Amino acid sequence: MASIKKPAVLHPNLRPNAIGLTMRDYEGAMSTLCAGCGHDSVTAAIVRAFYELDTPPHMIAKLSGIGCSSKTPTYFVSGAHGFNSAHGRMPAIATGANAANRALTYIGISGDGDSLSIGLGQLCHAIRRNLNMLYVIENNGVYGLTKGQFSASADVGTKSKKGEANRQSPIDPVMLALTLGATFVARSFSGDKAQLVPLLKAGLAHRGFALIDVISPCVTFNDHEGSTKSYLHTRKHLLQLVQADFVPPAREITADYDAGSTVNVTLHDGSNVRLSKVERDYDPTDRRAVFASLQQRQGRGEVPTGLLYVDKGSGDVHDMNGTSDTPLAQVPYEKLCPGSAALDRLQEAFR
Amino acid sequence: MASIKKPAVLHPNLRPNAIGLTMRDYEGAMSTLCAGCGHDSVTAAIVRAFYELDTPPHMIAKLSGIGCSSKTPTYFVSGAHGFNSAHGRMPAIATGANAANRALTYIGISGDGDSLSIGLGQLCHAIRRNLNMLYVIENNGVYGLTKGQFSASADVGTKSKKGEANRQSPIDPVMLALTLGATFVARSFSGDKAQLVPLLKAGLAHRGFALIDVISPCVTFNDHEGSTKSYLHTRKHLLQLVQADFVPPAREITADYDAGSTVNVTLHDGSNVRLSKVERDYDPTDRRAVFASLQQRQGRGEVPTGLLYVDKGSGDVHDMNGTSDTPLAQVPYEKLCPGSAALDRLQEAFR
Amino acid sequence: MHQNRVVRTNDFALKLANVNGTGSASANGLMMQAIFRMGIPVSGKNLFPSNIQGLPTWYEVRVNKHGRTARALDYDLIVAMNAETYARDVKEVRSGGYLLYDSTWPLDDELLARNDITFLGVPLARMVNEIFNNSRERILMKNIAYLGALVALLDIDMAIIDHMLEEKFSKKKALLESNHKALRSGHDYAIDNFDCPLPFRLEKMDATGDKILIDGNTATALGCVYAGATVAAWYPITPSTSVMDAFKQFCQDYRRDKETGKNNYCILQAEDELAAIGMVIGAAWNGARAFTSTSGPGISLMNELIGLAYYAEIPAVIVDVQRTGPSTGMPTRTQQGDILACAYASHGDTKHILLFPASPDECFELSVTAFDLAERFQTPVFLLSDLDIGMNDWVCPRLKWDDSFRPNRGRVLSAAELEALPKFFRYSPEDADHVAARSLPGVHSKGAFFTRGSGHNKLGGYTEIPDEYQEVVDRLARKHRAAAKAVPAPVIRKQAGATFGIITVGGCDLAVREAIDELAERGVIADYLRVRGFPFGDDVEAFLRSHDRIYVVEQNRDAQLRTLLTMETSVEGVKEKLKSVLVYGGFPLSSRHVVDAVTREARPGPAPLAAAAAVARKEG
Amino acid sequence: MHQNRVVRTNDFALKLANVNGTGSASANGLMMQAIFRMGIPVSGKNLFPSNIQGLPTWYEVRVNKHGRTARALDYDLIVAMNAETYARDVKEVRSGGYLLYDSTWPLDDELLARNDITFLGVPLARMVNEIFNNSRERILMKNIAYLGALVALLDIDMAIIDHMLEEKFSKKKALLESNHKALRSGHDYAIDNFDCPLPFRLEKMDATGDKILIDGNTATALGCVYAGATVAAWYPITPSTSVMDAFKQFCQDYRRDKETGKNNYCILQAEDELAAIGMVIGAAWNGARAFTSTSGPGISLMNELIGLAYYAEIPAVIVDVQRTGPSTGMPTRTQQGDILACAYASHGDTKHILLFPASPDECFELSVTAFDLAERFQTPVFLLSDLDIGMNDWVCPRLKWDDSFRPNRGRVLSAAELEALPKFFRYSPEDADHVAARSLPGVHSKGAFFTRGSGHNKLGGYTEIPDEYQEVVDRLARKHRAAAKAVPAPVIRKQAGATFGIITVGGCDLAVREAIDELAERGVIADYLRVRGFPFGDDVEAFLRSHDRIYVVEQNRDAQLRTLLTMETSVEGVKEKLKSVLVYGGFPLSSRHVVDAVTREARPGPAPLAAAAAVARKEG
Ligand SMILES: Cc1ncc(C[n+]2csc(CCOP(=O)(O)OP(=O)(O)O)c2C)c(N)n1
Ligand SMILES: Cc1ncc(C[n+]2csc(CCOP(=O)(O)OP(=O)(O)O)c2C)c(N)n1
Ligand code: SF4
Ligand code: SF4
Ligand SMILES: [Mg+2]
Ligand SMILES: [Mg+2]
Repeated sequence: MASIKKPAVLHPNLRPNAIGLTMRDYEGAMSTLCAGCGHDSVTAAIVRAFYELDTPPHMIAKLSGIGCSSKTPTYFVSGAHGFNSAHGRMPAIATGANAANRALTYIGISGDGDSLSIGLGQLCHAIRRNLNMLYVIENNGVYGLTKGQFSASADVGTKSKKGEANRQSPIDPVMLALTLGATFVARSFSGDKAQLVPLLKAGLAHRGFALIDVISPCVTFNDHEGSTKSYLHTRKHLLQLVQADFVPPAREITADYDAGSTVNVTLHDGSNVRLSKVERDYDPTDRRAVFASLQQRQGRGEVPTGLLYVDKGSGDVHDMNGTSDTPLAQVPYEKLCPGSAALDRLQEAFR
Repeated sequence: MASIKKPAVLHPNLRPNAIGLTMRDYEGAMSTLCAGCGHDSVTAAIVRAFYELDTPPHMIAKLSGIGCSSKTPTYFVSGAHGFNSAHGRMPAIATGANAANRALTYIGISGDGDSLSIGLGQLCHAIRRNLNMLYVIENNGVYGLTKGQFSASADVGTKSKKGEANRQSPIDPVMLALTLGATFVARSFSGDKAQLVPLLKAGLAHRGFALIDVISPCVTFNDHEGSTKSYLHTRKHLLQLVQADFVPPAREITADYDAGSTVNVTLHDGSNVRLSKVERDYDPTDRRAVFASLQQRQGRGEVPTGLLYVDKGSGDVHDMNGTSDTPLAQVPYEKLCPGSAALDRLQEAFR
Repeated sequence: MHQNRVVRTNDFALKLANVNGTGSASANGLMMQAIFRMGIPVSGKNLFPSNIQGLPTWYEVRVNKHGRTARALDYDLIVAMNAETYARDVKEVRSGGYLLYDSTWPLDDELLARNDITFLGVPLARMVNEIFNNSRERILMKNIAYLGALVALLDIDMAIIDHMLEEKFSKKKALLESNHKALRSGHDYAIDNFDCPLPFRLEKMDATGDKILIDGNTATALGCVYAGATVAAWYPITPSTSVMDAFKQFCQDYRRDKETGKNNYCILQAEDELAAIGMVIGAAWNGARAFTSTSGPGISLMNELIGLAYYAEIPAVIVDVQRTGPSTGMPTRTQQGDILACAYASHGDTKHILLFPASPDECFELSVTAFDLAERFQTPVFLLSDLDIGMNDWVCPRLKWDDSFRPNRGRVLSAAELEALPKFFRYSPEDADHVAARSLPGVHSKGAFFTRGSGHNKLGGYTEIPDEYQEVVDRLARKHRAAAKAVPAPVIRKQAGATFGIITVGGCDLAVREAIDELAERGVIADYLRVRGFPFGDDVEAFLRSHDRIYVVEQNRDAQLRTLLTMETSVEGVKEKLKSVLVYGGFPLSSRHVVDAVTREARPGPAPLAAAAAVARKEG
Repeated sequence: MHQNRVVRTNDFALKLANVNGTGSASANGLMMQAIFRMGIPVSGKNLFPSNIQGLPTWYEVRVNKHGRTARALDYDLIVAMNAETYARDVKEVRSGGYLLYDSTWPLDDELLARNDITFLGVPLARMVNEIFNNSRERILMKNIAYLGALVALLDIDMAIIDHMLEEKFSKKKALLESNHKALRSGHDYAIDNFDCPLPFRLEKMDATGDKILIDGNTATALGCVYAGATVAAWYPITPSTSVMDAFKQFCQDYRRDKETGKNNYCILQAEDELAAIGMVIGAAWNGARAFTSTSGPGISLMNELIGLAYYAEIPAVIVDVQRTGPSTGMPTRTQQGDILACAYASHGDTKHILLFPASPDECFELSVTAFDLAERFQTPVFLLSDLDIGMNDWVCPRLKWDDSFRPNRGRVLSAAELEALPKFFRYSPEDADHVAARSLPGVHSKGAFFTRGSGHNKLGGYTEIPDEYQEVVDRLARKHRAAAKAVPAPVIRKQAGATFGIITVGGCDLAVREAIDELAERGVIADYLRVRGFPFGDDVEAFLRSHDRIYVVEQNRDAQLRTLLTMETSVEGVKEKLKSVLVYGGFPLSSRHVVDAVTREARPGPAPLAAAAAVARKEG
């Protein structure tokens, strides 16, 4: 009887990681997305990233809004707490969650509709707060779940399935994030797992807001000829500007490399991101330079990918707030209640 | 008995303009803002701009959100229709109004709270649509009407009246607009009427979304020492990058000028904006160059003002939509209703 | 229980269990349309998942010569094309019924273990694999193949199907070819292997000649076009999206100026629902007829600005195609759960006008009414449709249009009228409806007015003075009450000897009317009233007064219509009179739910039907 | 009507008419505090505009030895410092009363044209201009000067004022100096020119020794601190802003870790209310006690996510300091207009828990309760305060705290409990409250759960199956009903021989109790009930049952509490029993409104008071 089965996320090997878990332990429920949906590849990359980072599943909080992309947290790390919230509201919910427990690793999955239309304001303000989380936009240029309307990331001139051309200028999450002072900005492609996995790991290790804009084609509504978010078009125009290698804290950086073409960034947790640049003059730590270079390339219709900008300097919400190291949700009540004596003293001021 | 009276907006002369109206005809109700509030100066500049543009008051639609700044439409052009709407929602309401009647001149007045916090998403999307309106942000770095909380435009390190320093990175409406593809981006200062008036006129004449970020100090909650939005601080760091002169359609551009330091932009209605640049190499029509230059200067703590970027090329909402020239609100019903015959024909398809 | 020895024509129900994204929808729709063209009353209900591809989806078809086409709850035939739900589907075949399945691979016996039904195995996969090579085509054509079998089993008019295929694929000969092949193979297999047709079958009649097949969202869009709406603002959301899809299509067909080629409409895809309603308010403020379409979550997001439109008295038409709440709920399931959320939308004291269509033809009619009421009363008006009405094809009477119709734009002052006025005041003087005249921007500077959602007096000026504030909000309350005379009258069906009443709303109509007939057949006589508008008018009050026991049938958990009827009418003891029948599982209402609930209570009367009771437990 | 020949001590009302932004607030507050310190029951109501500087503002002080300090409607003395409102203010002095004005410039006669009141001219401007040079100082000190005059006219204890000034300006000697000068000059002028004190005057008593002077928002903030709230998210809005200002202050004082200097709290100024409630939900989902404070417009914007918290069963505390709606309405005026908007917030079938404090001390008490209920029932809880309670200083009993209090965190599974479970299911098994245990992120992977606002079954899995969906929403309905036993009991005051009942809520308390006393003095005996929580418990039902006629006194136009009482109780004929007394002009309730409304109807009983009737027309 007809029924399109999709393979559960692949697990090439069952070798346990440092905490004794296999890749399978990082998988989730079977995907209910369309066969060939870019989002499923992102899911697979996320599974591998967590597996390789040896993250204890229950220390992961995975959040999303609403959309096909926002469904994907169901498909990875079933051992983690998840929150499939409301359309465009994930950034605020993640902010509150993070405020309550700074000890967890936060990953948010969103779509271009969820993040750039209804959720744009919240995304921008989460960036401003430098909320400590990895924020992945599975960007397909359309509203998949509502069947193919243009999203705000649709390029001028890109064609809908019906052949209509979009005329409004797109919102580019990468440029937007750079303008708003984001501290970790990357772009990738669901079809390029080799690039995506280390980016995800770096983004998870980064303290602060890490944004990864992943071009993730919608095979059902936006993979046709004339779409600038199709597999074909993306492959053709994609250009890896900076190749990121993630080196976990323990491991030390061996092998000498060409200083001019490589930058090493040490993150708060001691891990290192080694950035090999395609162009010598591209400096992923100089916001202004990055801006100029990206504008130029995108002006030429290129799709620059990689870890485009990183700044490990600035503090996150908790640094700004001076929050105690113990997660607020775990501070014992005794420490929170000033008690009756204090209340009596205080009330002298109310006379 | 005590009662702080504020002078009605000044009207130096009562000379009638081309349509026989005096400056007084462009005034509004008496301001109820604090004496010395920057917003009142912006109001005065708006009165003069409309007066000099000879705009028939009833052809003006003035809209706003909620805030002290959003109260100001009451204080100019009482002969115009006004809409003091809801907090952060003016862009959407202006979009609908404009869709219904493209023949009016639209001016929206907002504040940094109204536009950059609750209204950020709507502002960004109005820019994307290149909605044909002049959008003025009376930017004082605080929520005035709610008594002085930091707004999203507060600079890092700026101090509240209580002496607290802001730690979140600001949202700069100018940079944001440039990133989103805005077609007219300017910054000015409520204290610089000479600069503000021509900017307002150019913005009103521009077809598309014209954003003017006006630093407009809040004397009651953000004009103290340590505030980067105070009169003092703004005067000290303000730097006029491009001086704009507005030349109405009729009048012809006489007087030769140094081509290198001056650019002339002819707007859709045939009026001209003549931009005299402080720096020869600054090109207000080259988005990328503008970006680079502004980032550099603002990095140095300067506050560049003037008509920073203009692009008269791209079409507005109606161009994209191919809307009829007759305002939709005025298209006779006969033209809108397909009638019974068409309905009968159509229903053959429903069998 | 039906006798299935005897032949039953034009009176049966079937259910097709498929996997979504496999093209079954078009095959199933084709069948339903064919039956419609055979002149037989029919309904088709698409029970689809909130997903694009790969999850279970069902299509229910009910054929009934008397036009009783509300959802049926037991099925004479089930076409089981989905392995995942097969076990569940088999159970739903009524005893004595049939199950059609793909016999390409042998089924394990326990899946065939029902000896009270007949299994019809058709090797669909094998058949299409023999005919077609392309795998996508094989998937699609399998649906046409079972359709072929059904043509034979149910006596569907093959000529009609052929004709429809030709219409559909006139430009795609190859596809037409494939469809024919698949159709025949299924048909021939059935003829050769089963004794066709089955005891329940179709037979041409002419009950649909004056009817059309249309979904509510399309009809709503058409109504908006005919009402003269020029500005539409929306944000996509199931199940309302097709309202705008259709509106756009119709505008492209009817609203492009012949001479100039320019568009006499503007559709704005907003960034969210807060923006969508804002755009509608802005456009209406400026004199255009404007509307938005959304569903529950959108209504929640529009709350603040709905209050602005209410208080500043700006017309706005809001189409709410209801789905199952709360929160995201079940986006592809139906419900009537937004009644209170709409009636009292926004903080503070607010009350709105609601319209309740029961069918696509009423969607057309009432969407036109919505604009007239919104402009006449200068206030938001909600058109409360739902997923069942909005997204399913219904057989309805042809839509009629009176070319002499002219929209009621309400009290709007012209330039001349403004010129003539000594001075214009926005909120006075009021007319019999307690409405004051408004002026539009750009018309005359004497009409200049500063609209605000903050405190204002009857002259339109800003105020913080209690009695000035009250004078205005008190008028708003009177204005809302005045609308009771203007909203569409309820549909009332009285019966001699009725001992009680049943009140319902919207899409419950067919099922409730069927229930009333069934009850009558059992000697339980009820009067019927279906509300079509809020605030409630005199005839609703009269009906409440003239019955001591009234069942309120609605599709939500909290008896929202009952609350409205209780609080917003002045009938002595109304609360005690009203008993609720609530069905809110997400599938359309069936007469069984009502019959059972009533018979369970209504004395004197027969005992509840076991089946119905079971059903009620399961779904009611 | 008062006899003003005889001396009246500790029983009068005065009103000060000022211009906002001139520093009058602190002078007026000082006076109120002084009276409080004299041991005399007093209330001060600040009636300020939605503006920062230059518009009319009033401050009303009522002194009453019996503690009847609800708003008074006629004034023994008015201090008219605002030219703009002078004409209006003069009218409000009760016949036989006094008016104090600035006689620096002669007033035109028609402004003095009332021969039934006494005009007290004090050349305030001239006096301060003689003493001070700086213009700002002149403006400020004028307020202190009239305060000086009042000290003499009303017999305010000068020593107390002196003491307060010293407290206030201990660090600003110069300012202290100026204040003393201004105070004396006003005082001495009054002594020299009028026969002080006036017939109505103050006299020390000891009715406030065990009391404090506090506003509701400060008390609410304090309650949140004591409840153990660690995360607060908000967006500024009048009149709720001071809740967060106070919470921040208290946290800085009590929540900074002694050793580490780190903060045991996190206050997030959100970008808007949609984000604020989202942050609260996220924090609560993660196990923190979290809350937001807002007002009407914010509630509207929170609608969608409130439904998410309701359906996904996440605790959330929402403080709604109500202001006058609809829309922006009158931001600095009070009302009780969000009762229904909160009770049924969000689309679909939803119902929430509401708490109604009547005074600052109850704000403290009930804000603690709010967190316990939110966590016990895993759902949003609204604390419905209002501008009058929240922003005015009230005399209330000292706040008490029981150090043995431990928060009720509801059913939350520990790592050990999770470890012991065979398998964790989020929505079953349910306890007597119909609540299931939740697990928190980061505790144990066995507790891992995927929270969603979409359809789910009792195990927590995604579902679109009707009966699975219903099983969960039906439990939610039962859960809400179960909360009736848990919300704070109503306050009931019965009287022998009562012929009817009065039910009220929140800030109406004082005025209604005063009205009941006044009515009793007229032989009209009523029982009293004040609801403190929704859903309603047995004692509310019992009260409804045991009275045939009940007045529901509330501050909104649409009788929102009456609607809740009607629909959410099971009392026979409840709707017909309930009659409304509605006062919603934006100023706090006065006993007159109630006495008049009741006497107008209540038979037997005396005729309505003319004055009251007038008042009711003007404000009621
Ligand atoms: C408030 C609200 N409005 C609208 C919707 C309908 N809706 C669901 S998903 C979606 C857009 C999804 O687009 P995107 O975020 O790009 O995700 P994708 O499906 O493309 O991966 C919309 C509009 C909703 N769920 N909630
Ligand atoms: C939905 C909503 N939330 C909050 C408020 C309260 N509010 C009124 S004005 C304002 C901020 C105004 O700041 P800004 O836009 O910068 O204007 P300014 O007063 O500084 O000129 C806020 C938060 C509101 N009116 N509506
Ligand atoms: S519709 Fe598009 S985005 Fe959604 S699952 Fe299918 S392919 Fe993916
Ligand atoms: S508070 Fe600030 S912004 Fe508002 S009116 Fe006064 S000075 Fe202007
Ligand atoms: Mg998308
Ligand atoms: Mg501001």
